[in-house]
Amino acid sequence: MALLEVNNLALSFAGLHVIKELEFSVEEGSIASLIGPNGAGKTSVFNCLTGFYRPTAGTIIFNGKSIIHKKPYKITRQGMARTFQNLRLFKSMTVLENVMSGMHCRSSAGPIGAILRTGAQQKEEAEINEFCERCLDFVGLLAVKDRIASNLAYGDQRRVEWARALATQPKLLLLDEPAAGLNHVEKQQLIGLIKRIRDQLGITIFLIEHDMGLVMKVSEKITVIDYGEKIAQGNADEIQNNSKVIEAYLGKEEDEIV
Amino acid sequence: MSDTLLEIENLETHYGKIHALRSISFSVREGQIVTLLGANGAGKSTTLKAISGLIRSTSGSIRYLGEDITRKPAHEIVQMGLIHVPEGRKIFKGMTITENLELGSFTLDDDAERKRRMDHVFDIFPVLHERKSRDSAFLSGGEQQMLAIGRSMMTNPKLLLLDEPSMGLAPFLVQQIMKIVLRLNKEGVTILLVEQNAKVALKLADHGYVLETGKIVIRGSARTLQQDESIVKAYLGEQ
Amino acid sequence: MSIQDILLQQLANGLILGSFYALVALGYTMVYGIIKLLNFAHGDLYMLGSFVGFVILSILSPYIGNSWAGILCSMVLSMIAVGLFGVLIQRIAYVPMLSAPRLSILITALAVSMVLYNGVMAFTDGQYLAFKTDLGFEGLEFGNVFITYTQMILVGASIILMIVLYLFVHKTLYGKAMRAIAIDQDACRLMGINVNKIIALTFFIGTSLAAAAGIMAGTYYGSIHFFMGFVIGLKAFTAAVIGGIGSIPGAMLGGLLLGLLESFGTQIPFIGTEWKDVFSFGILILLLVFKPTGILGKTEIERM
Amino acid sequence: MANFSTILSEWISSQKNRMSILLTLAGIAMFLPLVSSNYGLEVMTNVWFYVMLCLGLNIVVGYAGLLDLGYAAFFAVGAYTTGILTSQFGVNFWLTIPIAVGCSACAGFIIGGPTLRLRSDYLAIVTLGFGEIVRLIARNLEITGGASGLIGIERPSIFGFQLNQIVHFYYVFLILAILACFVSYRLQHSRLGRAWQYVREDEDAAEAMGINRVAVKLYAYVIGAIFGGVAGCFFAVKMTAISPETFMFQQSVLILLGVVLGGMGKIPGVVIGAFALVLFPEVFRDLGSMRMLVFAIVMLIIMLYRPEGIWPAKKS
Amino acid sequence: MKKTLLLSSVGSALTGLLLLGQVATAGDLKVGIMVPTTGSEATYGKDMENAINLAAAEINKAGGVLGMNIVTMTGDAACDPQQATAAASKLVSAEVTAVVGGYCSGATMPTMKIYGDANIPMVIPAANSTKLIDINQGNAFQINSTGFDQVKTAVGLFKAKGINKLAIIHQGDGYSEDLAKLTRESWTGMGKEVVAYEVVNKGEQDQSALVTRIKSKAPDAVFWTAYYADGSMVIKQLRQGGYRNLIAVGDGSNSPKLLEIAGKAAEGVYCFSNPTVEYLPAAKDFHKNYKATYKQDPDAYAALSYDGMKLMVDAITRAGSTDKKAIIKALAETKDFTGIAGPITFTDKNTLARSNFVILVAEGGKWVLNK
Repeated sequence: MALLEVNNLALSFAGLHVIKELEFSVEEGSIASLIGPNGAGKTSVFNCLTGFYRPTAGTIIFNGKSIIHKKPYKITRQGMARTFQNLRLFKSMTVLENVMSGMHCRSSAGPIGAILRTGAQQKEEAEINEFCERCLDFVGLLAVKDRIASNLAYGDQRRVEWARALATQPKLLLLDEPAAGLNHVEKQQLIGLIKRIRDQLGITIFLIEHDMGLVMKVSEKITVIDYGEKIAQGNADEIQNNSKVIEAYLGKEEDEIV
Repeated sequence: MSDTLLEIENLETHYGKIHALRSISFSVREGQIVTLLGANGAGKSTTLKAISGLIRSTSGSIRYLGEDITRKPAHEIVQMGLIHVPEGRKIFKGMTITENLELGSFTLDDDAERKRRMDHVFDIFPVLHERKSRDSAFLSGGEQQMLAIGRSMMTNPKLLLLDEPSMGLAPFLVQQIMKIVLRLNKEGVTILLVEQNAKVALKLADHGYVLETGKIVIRGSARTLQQDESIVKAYLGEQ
Repeated sequence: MSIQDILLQQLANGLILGSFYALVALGYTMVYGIIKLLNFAHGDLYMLGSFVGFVILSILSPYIGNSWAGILCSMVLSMIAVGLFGVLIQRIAYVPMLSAPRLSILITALAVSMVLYNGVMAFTDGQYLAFKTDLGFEGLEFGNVFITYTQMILVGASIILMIVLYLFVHKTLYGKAMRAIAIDQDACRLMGINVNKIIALTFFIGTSLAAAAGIMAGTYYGSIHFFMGFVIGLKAFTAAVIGGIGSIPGAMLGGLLLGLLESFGTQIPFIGTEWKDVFSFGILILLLVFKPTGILGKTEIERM
Repeated sequence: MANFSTILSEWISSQKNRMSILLTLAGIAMFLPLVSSNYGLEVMTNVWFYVMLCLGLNIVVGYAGLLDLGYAAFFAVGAYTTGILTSQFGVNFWLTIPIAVGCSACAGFIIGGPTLRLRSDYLAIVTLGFGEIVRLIARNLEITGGASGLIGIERPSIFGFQLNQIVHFYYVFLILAILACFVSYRLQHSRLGRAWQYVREDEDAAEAMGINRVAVKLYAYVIGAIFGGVAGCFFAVKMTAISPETFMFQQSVLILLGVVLGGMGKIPGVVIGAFALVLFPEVFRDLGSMRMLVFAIVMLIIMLYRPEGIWPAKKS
Repeated sequence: MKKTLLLSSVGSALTGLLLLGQVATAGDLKVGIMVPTTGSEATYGKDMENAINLAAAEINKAGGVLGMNIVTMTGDAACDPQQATAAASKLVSAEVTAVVGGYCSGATMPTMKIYGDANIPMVIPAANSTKLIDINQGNAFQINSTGFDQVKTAVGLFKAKGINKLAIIHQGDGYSEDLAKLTRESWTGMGKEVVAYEVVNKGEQDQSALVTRIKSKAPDAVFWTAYYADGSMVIKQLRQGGYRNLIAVGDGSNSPKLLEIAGKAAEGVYCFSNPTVEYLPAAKDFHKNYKATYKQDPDAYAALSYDGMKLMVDAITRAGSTDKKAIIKALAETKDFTGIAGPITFTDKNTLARSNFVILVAEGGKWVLNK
């Protein structure tokens, strides 16, 4: 069954068509990727899915419900979490506090509870703490939970973002260029982590990535877009040998130029 | 043979915690087209920004026309004829095409010369001439790229750094832009080209360098690189 | 006076007042446009302008008199002096703050404002000084609408200054560079533009416009005082925001609109002048709620 | 200066040191009336009063990162609610507090609601306008006593003991200030407090984490307004007379100054800011008409040397 | 080292602040001055402070009071209730024997409780909102005629001039609104018409819209109840805008500055005022000395402030001691004290028994007594 189904999606800014009639789906329990050359509109697709952009047309069905034109926080509450291309951590807060942001939508204490420290509030805080520590443990950062996030190494900061997304208890995790800025070792760990999230936590994963090596290794299904349009879909082998894809990435032979 | 115009040695830069460039060294000789290739995030744009003075490099040196320009502010480097056409064009939206071009010749005091250069730009890009008093925000992607290149020509450049001029452009436009790059080169402008479109870039270039995670991993003449299987790998990953 | 006459006279009043607001609002908006700073000291530079003009005029008047020639001379001199002072403030107080949090630089601007008016207060012992000129009340009557020559000349002067500014910003290379910096500083560097120099120039122009308005106000209203910049500073800020802060035509439009709002605001049936400001602030808030970037402000990409 | 601040931040980062400082300070505050002149008490009462106002504004500005140039409006709503109800309707002072809380919360909601779409600079002018509107309404209405304001507001009694001397108000405002610190602290270290910080640091990321930024910001406005409102109630009975002049734009600026000067978002910082706000002009009182100039210059220097405020930032 | 230095200097400053004791020798008599010397009202406050200090200097030169030298201490009320209460407390803590001062009614009111509780004799030269009377604890004496007296004088003039339609403008502060309200009540009570009742925001320079509104109501007279600073601009613009009928201003506008700023426009303007220095023979010397000392003309409340200090010293002399109760008693018993601004005798509410109000008119750039 498809967890996410996108039909006929279109987006334009000031007459510029960023996404055109895009269609794809992500199966529950799978690891899927969206790739395409620079400026192809991949992050725009993510922004449409998560409610940050307002698509001009189309439908997005997530977990059986339409989420189009819903506010981002509501979409997250329905079980779709994301990471950002450029790290978007809460820089001056500790690692644990960062991760706690994910639990916000799964908890409910208000100001009165906070001031009086009611039993319910304390219990909830303990639960938040406990779950977030588990998330941090899962990505291997429990030891640094009290450090200020921006003081961590870059690769660790990436993993904080992951833990934060996991703390929202998602069904679907959208990863926007998870390997950007990582070194070789970190990339290898990343591949392991992606697989563990799917296998151990049962969370479906949909990612955008430029590092083709990584994409080819983890993805079960790859969708390729260029100029906001889908040009190919399939598994790693099919994509790597698709002439349209090669052309999009390496360019056409332009004999007339010289 | 021609002289070395630009020489970069052991260039290192950091963005906060990210080590963006690791010991980059290469040189560009007068009259050449040199291309930097590589996947996204490999450090191509960073290299250009370091050369044009938009970002400070941590260590290493950049020599241009025999002078060390590593610590020079960007606006002074421009006056030496080294012009950077940045990624995403960065034209002045909200201003007309003519105004954009005039700003290109900001350092010039001679009005007649400005007029002459602008005519030259309009000669190369007739489409800009047609819309010269229109707000540049309403130009198409290709026209914006033309404007960005045209604007840089107003400075009468010796060395042009072009950052992904074909990005987001339809194939026939890519072709048109590349023709212009060639024409500029023939007119005597040395070009350092960062491109996504590897095949096209290598067709134009004399030399090429492939970057991966901030390092130069492959270097050679365009001809040899064209045959090199590892280029495909750099873009599409290991099979 | 018939209703028609009243409305016409109020229209004239509003336009005259509005052109003043616009002149001061221009400086606000230029500085904001280029470095995103709400320069709360702008009104105090207006005040400073009138004081410097006053001093210069009292030195010059034995030679060239207290009339238009004297006023014009002292206006130009004080525009230069206060303009340079504005650049100095920018160098001392704002440049070191550019990387600080937005609110800190706002507070710095407020502190600069306090230093300026408290400084002038200490200097003048808090006195109201009479700005003596030889200008009369003569004027022209258009039907029942009466406008003095002084008003005409002052409005004329502010229109001329605005036209000069408009031409400068749109026709000269430096003016274009100013607009370009507001759009993209990095791209400007790549054009060989010395961004810091242009920012200083912007401060100079914005400040000297405020100084010009200050002297005009001094000569027209006849008195100057260390606190005179406060109200006009708030009004100019409001005008700049109504028009869309950062936009030069917006500031002019906003100034005129605020002037008209205020003059017609005194004329609303059934409520008195005491509600005038409630009325104009109310309109301002409504306007911003429905058009969050002001009339001519740029709208950002539609987001949810 | 830098050296001093590192020593200070190292020293206070130890839990033990911090507790002992707090206890010492509390002790000094408690026993101050034994040694201080009435003038000292008057000034210190003012300090506690500004501590409460600054902490209230800190919730909006420091925690949620929203600019507010009209905070005096909330303070005015509280003061006038108490003033009108006690002097014109004979309501018991203590009963007016919950009503004032309700009114100022409403005011917070009214200003918060429509302004949430605005960017910070536009927010500045809208909140400023709102503050002016509240002041002008107070000036123009009959019930608020017009421009002269309300006089003869009765001083309250508690269990038959009438609060009348400055010493009494010193303790009242001290308790209020401690309460404000306590509530601020609890809020800061709660789910809501964290949400404010998320929204302040990165609105988009916060929203992607499932945080309803509109609701979170509204909470900040409303709670901040309540702080101001309660402070206003007690201000009214302490002064026994209130007039619109107290709630001018400069008052809002002063409170904001206290918040930023001390260090936004940090409770000890804000408290220091409030101290500086009240004490500097008093220390310079003997300079006569130069005192505000000196005060302004001192502030400017502090901002230039410590743009993030006097209190050192959290380090790790 | 640096740290301890900083801490100790801050500490000593604070200790000084809290424990405060002004150094004064045994032979000194401390008198507090409470006026705004900073903020938007500093103009008026500085003027009052000058006049009071001038009086003190003259007294000291003549041998002081009861053999003691007068030492004045200024508390800046800043026209702000909070600042004013701090200033008042400081004066009380510094153990002043008496206080002369009070300009802004709004800021003066909360301080009256502080002085009242400390039982300090107070002479208020300027603040005269009718509301001050209600909260007076018996220690404070107003030597500026109250609004009631002024309204009587004003209405008298309007009636004599055959005015029917009156326009009243105030400035949105306690003093001028109070005067405006009382005038309106009195005028409409006589069956006449108030065609315009307007307010001008302090510091707003352009009044053309207001002028148009007032002109459209065609009043026979305009009464400006607030201060000269904004008043001079209102008058100037009324005349510029073509308003030709009578203009009158209240005592807050009695200043040569008004004539200086408004220039020709002020010709023929009436002013209700306490007798002032311009024509009182007794005030001639004061005017001369003031100008010699401070290089400027004395303003609206200078003469009254000067009288306030002189009256206080007179009361202390009559009391024969610095006992506060005795001074208050002596103040209450004041009978026809001859101040430069007119004789002073108090009612049982500590206000002036006999209004000293006179009507001045601007002629040839000077205020002269209206005949």
